[in-house]
Amino acid sequence: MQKIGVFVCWCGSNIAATVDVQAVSDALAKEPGVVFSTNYQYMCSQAGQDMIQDTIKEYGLTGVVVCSCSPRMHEATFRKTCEKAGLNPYMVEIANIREQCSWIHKDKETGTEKAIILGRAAIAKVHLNAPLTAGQSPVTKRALVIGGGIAGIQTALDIAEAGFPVDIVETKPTIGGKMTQIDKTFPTLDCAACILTPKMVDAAQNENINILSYSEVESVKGFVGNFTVTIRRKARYVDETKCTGCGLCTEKCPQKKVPNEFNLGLDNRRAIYIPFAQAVPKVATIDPNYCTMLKTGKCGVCSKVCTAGAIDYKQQDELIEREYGAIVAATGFNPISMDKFDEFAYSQSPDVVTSLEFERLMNAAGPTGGTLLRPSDGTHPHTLVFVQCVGSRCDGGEKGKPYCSKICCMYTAKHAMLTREKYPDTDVYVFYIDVRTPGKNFDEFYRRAVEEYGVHYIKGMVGKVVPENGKLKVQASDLLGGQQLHIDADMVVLAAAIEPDKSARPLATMLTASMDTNDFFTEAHPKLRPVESPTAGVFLSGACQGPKDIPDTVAQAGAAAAKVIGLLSKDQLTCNPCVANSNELMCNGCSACEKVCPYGAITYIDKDFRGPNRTTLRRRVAQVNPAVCQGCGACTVACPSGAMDLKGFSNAQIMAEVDAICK
Amino acid sequence: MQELIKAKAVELLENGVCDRVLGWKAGEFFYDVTPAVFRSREEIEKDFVFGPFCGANMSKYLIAESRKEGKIAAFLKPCDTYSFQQLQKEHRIRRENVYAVGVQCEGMCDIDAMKAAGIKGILGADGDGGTLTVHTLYGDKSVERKTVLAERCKCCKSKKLLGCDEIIGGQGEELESNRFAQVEKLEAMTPDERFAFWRGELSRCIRCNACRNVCPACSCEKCVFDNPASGVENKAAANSFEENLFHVIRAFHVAGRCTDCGECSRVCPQHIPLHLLNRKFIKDINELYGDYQAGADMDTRPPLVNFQTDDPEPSVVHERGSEQ
Amino acid sequence: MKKCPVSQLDALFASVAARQKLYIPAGEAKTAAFQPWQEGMKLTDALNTVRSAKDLFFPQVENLVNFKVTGKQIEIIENRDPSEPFVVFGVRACDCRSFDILDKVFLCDPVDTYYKTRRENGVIMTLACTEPEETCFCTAFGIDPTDPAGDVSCWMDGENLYLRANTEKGETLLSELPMLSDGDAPAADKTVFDRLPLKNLPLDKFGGEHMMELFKYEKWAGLAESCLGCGACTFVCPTCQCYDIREFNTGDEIKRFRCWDSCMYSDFTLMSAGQPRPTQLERFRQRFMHKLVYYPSTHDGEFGCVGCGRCLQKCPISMNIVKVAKTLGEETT
Amino acid sequence: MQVNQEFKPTIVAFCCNWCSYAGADLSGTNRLQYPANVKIIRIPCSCRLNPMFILRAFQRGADGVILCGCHPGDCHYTTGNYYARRRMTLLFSMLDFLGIERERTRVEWVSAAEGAKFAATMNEFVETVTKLGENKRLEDLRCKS
Repeated sequence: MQKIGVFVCWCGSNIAATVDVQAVSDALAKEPGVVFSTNYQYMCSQAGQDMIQDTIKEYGLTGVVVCSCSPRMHEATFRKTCEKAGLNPYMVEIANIREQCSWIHKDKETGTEKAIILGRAAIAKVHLNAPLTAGQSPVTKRALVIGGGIAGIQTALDIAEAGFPVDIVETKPTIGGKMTQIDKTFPTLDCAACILTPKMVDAAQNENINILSYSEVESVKGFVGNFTVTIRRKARYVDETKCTGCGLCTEKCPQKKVPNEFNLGLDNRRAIYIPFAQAVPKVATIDPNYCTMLKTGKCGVCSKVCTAGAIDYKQQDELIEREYGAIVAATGFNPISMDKFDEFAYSQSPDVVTSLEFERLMNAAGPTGGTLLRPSDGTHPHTLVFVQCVGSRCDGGEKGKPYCSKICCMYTAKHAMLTREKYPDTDVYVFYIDVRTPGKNFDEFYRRAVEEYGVHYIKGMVGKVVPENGKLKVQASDLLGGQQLHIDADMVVLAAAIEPDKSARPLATMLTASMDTNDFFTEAHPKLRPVESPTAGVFLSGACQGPKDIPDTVAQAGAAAAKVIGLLSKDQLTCNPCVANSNELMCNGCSACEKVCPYGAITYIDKDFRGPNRTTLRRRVAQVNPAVCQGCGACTVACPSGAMDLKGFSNAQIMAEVDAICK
Repeated sequence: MQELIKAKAVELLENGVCDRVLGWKAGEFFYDVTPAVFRSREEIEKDFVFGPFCGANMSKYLIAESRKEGKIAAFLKPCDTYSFQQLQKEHRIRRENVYAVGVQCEGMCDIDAMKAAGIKGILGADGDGGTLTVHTLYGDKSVERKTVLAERCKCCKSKKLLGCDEIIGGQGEELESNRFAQVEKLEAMTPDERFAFWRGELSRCIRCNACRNVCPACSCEKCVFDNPASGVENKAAANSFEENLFHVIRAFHVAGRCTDCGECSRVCPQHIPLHLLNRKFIKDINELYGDYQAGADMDTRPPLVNFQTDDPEPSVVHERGSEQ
Repeated sequence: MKKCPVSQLDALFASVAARQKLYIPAGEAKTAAFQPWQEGMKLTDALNTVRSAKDLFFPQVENLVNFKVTGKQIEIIENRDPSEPFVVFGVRACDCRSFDILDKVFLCDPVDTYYKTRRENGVIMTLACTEPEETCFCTAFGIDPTDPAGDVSCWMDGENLYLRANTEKGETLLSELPMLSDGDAPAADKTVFDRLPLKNLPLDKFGGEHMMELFKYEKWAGLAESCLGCGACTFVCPTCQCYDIREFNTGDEIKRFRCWDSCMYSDFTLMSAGQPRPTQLERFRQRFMHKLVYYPSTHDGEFGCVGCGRCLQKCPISMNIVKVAKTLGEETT
Repeated sequence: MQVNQEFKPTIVAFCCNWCSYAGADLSGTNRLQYPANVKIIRIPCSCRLNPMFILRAFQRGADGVILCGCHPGDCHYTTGNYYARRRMTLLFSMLDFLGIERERTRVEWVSAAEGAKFAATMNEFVETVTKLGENKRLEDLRCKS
C-alpha cells in the first residue's frame, strides 16, 4: 500500500473561489492510502514546495497528489520538488482542478464535488505508479543540415564555429539557395551576392563543414542524439575531386538549349553546367536529361576538353550512411506556380513575370546583363505594374495560400524603387491589399519608395491583364479613389506567394516531424520553442518553418544552431522514462506493435523461455528501445494480448482513473 | 478423395518429406472426427479420414506443431489455408517446418443441421453427390446434402488454396458469396431490435471459451480474459455486461485478422452466431477502408495497423445510422 | 400413479407455476434450455437441454458475500442470491442421477449451504426417455432411462402424462394438482435402448484399482493432443462441480462470488507456485481420471459420469469420455 | 420529449496530452463553461485509448465516452490519431451493431488552440447524452449501488 500525501492548492483565489479547498483536502484524506492531506495558498511557491518536501520526509510518503493547475503547467515543478525530497519524480500525479474545474464552473458546490472526484482519480492512479528512472543515451557529436541556402549555411557555420562537425546536404549542385538569385536586399539595397558568397566560401573552407551538394536525404533512422541518415549522392557525372571548375566544358558543350534554372528559364545553359560563377562547390554537373552522351552514347565533347579528366559518364548514384546527433531542416521555400492565376496572363505573355524572375532581369549576372528589358522583344519597358499578394492571403480557396508571404511588400518596394532609380523615365504602379512593413527600417524604406521615388501605390487588386498589341492592358480597381483603372503596361510583375519546398513533406515523414496544413514544419511551441520541431533532435531553420526575410532567417538559423550546439555539447541524453515495455511472457511476436510504431522503436528477437515440464520454448518476442520510444502508446492497443503496456500511463492506471471517475 | 489423401499422407511419411501428418481421425460415429497427428502408415491406414465432417480448421495446431522438431505435413482446406497464411504473416507458424497440402473442399456438413431437420439417433450416412442416406436408430432417412451444409459453407467465400506446397483436388477460385446478407439484415433493424437480437443470442453464452480456443486468430500466449492484470479478466460472465464485453473485445482483437473461417460459430455449444460479429468488422473494413481479406496474401498491412490520411471520421457511424 | 391428458399439460404447468416457479425444457432443439414456464411455452423437441438441470441448483455464477471497507473497518454483508421454492419438470434420468453425484460433493461436511438451500427448495420432476440419441450411454452406468428417479417421475405417450411421486415433496406437489386422475403408464418399450451403439462402454477397469496404471498410461498424450482446452465439455456436463471463488471490486464494495471453473483451463487451480498441471495433457487426464477413477474410488465405485452424451455433441474437436474410456479400456482389458 | 432535468450523466473524456488536453486547459483559461459531469483523463495520444477503457467506463457507470485528440495530420506522434480513428470507427460501429446507442460514443479532434471548440463539444455531448438518459444497455448492475 502506498503512503500518499495530498496537497490541494488554492492558487490564490483562482481555485479557492469556486472550490472549497478545505472540503477537498478533508474528503481526500479519507481515501485509502492517503496518510496526509492539506491545502495551501500557493503550492508552487517556495513555501508550498517546502511543505511538500517536509511532508515526504516526515510521513515517508511513497506517492504525492497535487490538486492544482494543469500538469502542463507545474507537473515538472512538483516532480522536481519531490525528487529533491528523495521521492521518485514519477510518483507524483497532478489533479487539474484549476483549468478543468475551478475556472469552468461557477457554482462552488459543483466545483468542489468535481475537484474531489478528480483528486480521487489521481490518488487511484498514483496507487499504481511505479518509480521510473530515466535512461541515458549517448550523443553523436555531429549535425546534419538539410538545405544549403542562407539558413542552412548560417546554421552550419554557427555549429562549426562551436567546434562540432556539420554536414550540409543540398539537392542542387551548389549551395546558396534562393539568395543567390536575388539582386539586391531590402532595406539596405546592398548586393545579395556580396554578402552571401563570402559565407558560401566560409562554409566551403571551414574544416568542420562538409558540403554534400547534389545530394538528397534518402532515409532517417534513430532518434535524438543517434540518428542514422542515408544520403543519396546523385551522380553528377563529374568527379568532384578532379574538377577544377575551369568552365571550359560548359562553353564547349554542343547542347545549348537547356533552360537555365538559375535564371528561371529566362535564358539557356549547356547540358554540362556550373549554375553560376560563384557556385560552391565550383564543380560542373552534367544534366542527364539533356546530355547527348548519356542519352545516346554519342558526343563526349566535355570529356575531350576536360584537362583534369574529371568527366565520368559511368558515375552512379551513391548511398552513404552517416550518424548524427542532431538534424536541422532548412529546406526553404519556392514561389508558388502561377498556373492557377491566369487572369494575370502569366502563361500568355512573357512580359508578365514573377518577382523572382524580375530579380534576375535586374541582375548584372542575369540573362539581360542587368539591363531591364522586356523578355518578349528586348525593348525598354516604360510602364510597369506590380501586383502584390498573388496567391497570398487567399481565404480558404484552392487557388492560393491562406497566409501572408511576409516578404512581398518589401521586395516589391525594392523593385519599384530600383526601377525608378535606374530608369527615371518609367511609370511604376504597385497594387496592394495592405502594405505590411513591420521590421527595422522597413516602413522608412517603403515611404522612400513612395515619397522619394514617386512609385504609384494604389490600394486595390488587379482584376485582369490582357496582352494586346504588344501592351499589357491592366484592369484594376482603385479602392481609395473609388474608380476602375485601365493601364497600358509594358511589364507586369507578380508578387507570387511563397510555399515550402516540395521536398519538405517527405522529409518531415522521414524525420517524423510534424507539419501544418500548409506544409510548413511545426515548432515544438510556437512562442517558446520556435526553432525546435516536436520531434526531439530535429531543429528548424529558415523559411521551412514559415515565410521569412533574410534577417529573420539568419536570426533563426543562429538560434537553431545554438539549440544544436546545446544538444551536441552533452555527452549523454536523459530519455523519457514513460515508454512502452513488452511483457515477453505474453508477447506473441505478431509484429502488430512494430507496424504502428512511428519511431521504429520495436524490434524482435528469438528468445528461449522455460516451458512446462522442463522444456525450452523458443519464441519471437518484441523489444522496445527505450531511447527511441516516445511513449505514444499506439503499440499498447495494437497488441491483442496486452503484452505491451506503457509506463506512466499503464492499462491499470488508466482503468483505475476510469473507475474513480465513474464511481 | 479420402483415399488420395491417405495415399499422399503415407507417401510423405515414407519419403521422409515429413515425420508427422496432421489430419482427421475417425471417431465413434461417422461425424465425430478429431484432428490428430499420425506418425505411421499403420495409424493412417487405420483411422485417417477425410469426409463431410472434417470441418475443424487445422491451421491453429500448426502454431505448436511447427515449433517442434522435425517437419509436419498438414492437410488444409481452402479456408484453413487463409488462416495458415495469416498466422505466418503474424510470425506464428514456422513455415519451414510445415509441408502444406491443400485439399479441395465441397463444403462441410453440420450434424446439428441434420438434427435440426428432425433426424434423431444418427448412426451413419452413405451416398456421394446430392443426397445422403442417413441411418438412424429409427430407420433410414434421406436428406439433401446441400440442406445440411454448415452455415459457413453455404456462403463459402473462396475455394482457393493458398500458399501450399502441393494441392489435391484441384485449385479453386474465389467465389461470389452473399456472406454479408445476415449482417445486412441486422444493420437494417432498429437499434432496439438489434439490441434484443444480440441479448437473446449472447445471453446463452456459457463462456466455455470454445470460440476463442478454436479461433486461429485467438492464439495469444495469454489471453487478456485469462490474465488478472488485464483488467477485463473473468472466468464467467457475471451479467449481460460481461457477456457483451467478452464478445466485443474478442471480435475487436481479431478484427482485420479474422479470415472468416467460421470456426467460432461451428463450435459454439449454444449456437450463437458469433461469426456475425467478425463479419460485421470485415464488412465495415471493406466498406470504409477498401476490400481486405485477411490471410489472402503475405504483404498487405492489416487494416487496423494501417491508415489513410483521408479515412472516414468515426462520425460515419452516426451518419450511416441516421440514414436508416 | 396419476395421469393427466397431454391436452391438459398447459393447465398442469399453470397450476404448478401458480404456486412456485416452474422450469421446463423449452426452445429450439439446438438451443433448448430449462426456462421459467410462461403461458403458451411448449416443451422442446430435443431429448436434452444444452445445459443440464444442474444449473438450477448450482448456477454458473453465484454471489457469496459482500465486503465493504470503510477506513480500516471491513464490514461483511450477506449477499446470497435469494432462493425460493421451484419445480423443474422434464429432467431426464441421466441428469437426475447427476444430483446423486453432486449431493455427495456438496452436501457432505462441510455442507455447501448455497447448494443445499436450492436442493431443499427444488422439486425434480423427471421425464422418462422413449427416443434416445445415438450419443446416449446412461445405461452403461446402470441408469434406466425409462424409469427415472426424482421427486416425481413422469412418462409421456401420445395421450397422457403419467406421474408418480417418489418422495414426500413429490407427494405434496401432486396433491396440489386438481387435474390429475389415477392411471398407470403402459410398460415402456425398451428395445431401442438395446440398439444404442455405446451401451457396452467398457468400464470394468475404472474405479480405482488401476489408478496409477491408468494415470501413467502413455496414450493420454495422443488423446489430449488436439484438445483445445476450452470448457465446453465441463460446462454442459451435469456432474462437473468445480468452481472458482473470485472477487469483483465495484469501487464501493467487494463482491465475492463463485463461478464454474473447468479443469481444462490453463489457470485451473493455479497457485502462486505455478500450475500443478502444466500442459493440456495433465488437465485433460484430470478431467477423465476424475470422472472414471478418482470419484468412484472414493464413492463406492459410483462413476462421475451419467452418460447424457452432451460432451459427445458439444466438443469442438469431438474428443470425449467415450473415446477415452474405449481407448483406455481396450488396452487394459 | 420531456427531458429529465434531474439526470446528470457521467461523461468520461479521454484527451490526448498534446492537443486536446491543452485545448481543455485553454477553455478553462478562457473561462468557457461546460458541465461538471465531464471528467477528463489525460492520455499521451489518442492512439493510447484502448477499447477496453471505453467499455470499462460504461461498466462503471459512465453514460457517455468521448475521445479528443489532435486533428488528423497534427498528431504529436505523427500517426497516432490515424490509428485511433480507425479503431474508434470500428468499435463504435460494433457497439451500434449490438444495438447500443451510438450517440454515447464520440470522437472529436480538438487542437491546443481550440478551447472554444472543446467547451462547445462538451456542452453538446452532455446535452445529447442527457437526452438519451441513463446507460442501460452496457451497464453492470454490480457497479450501481
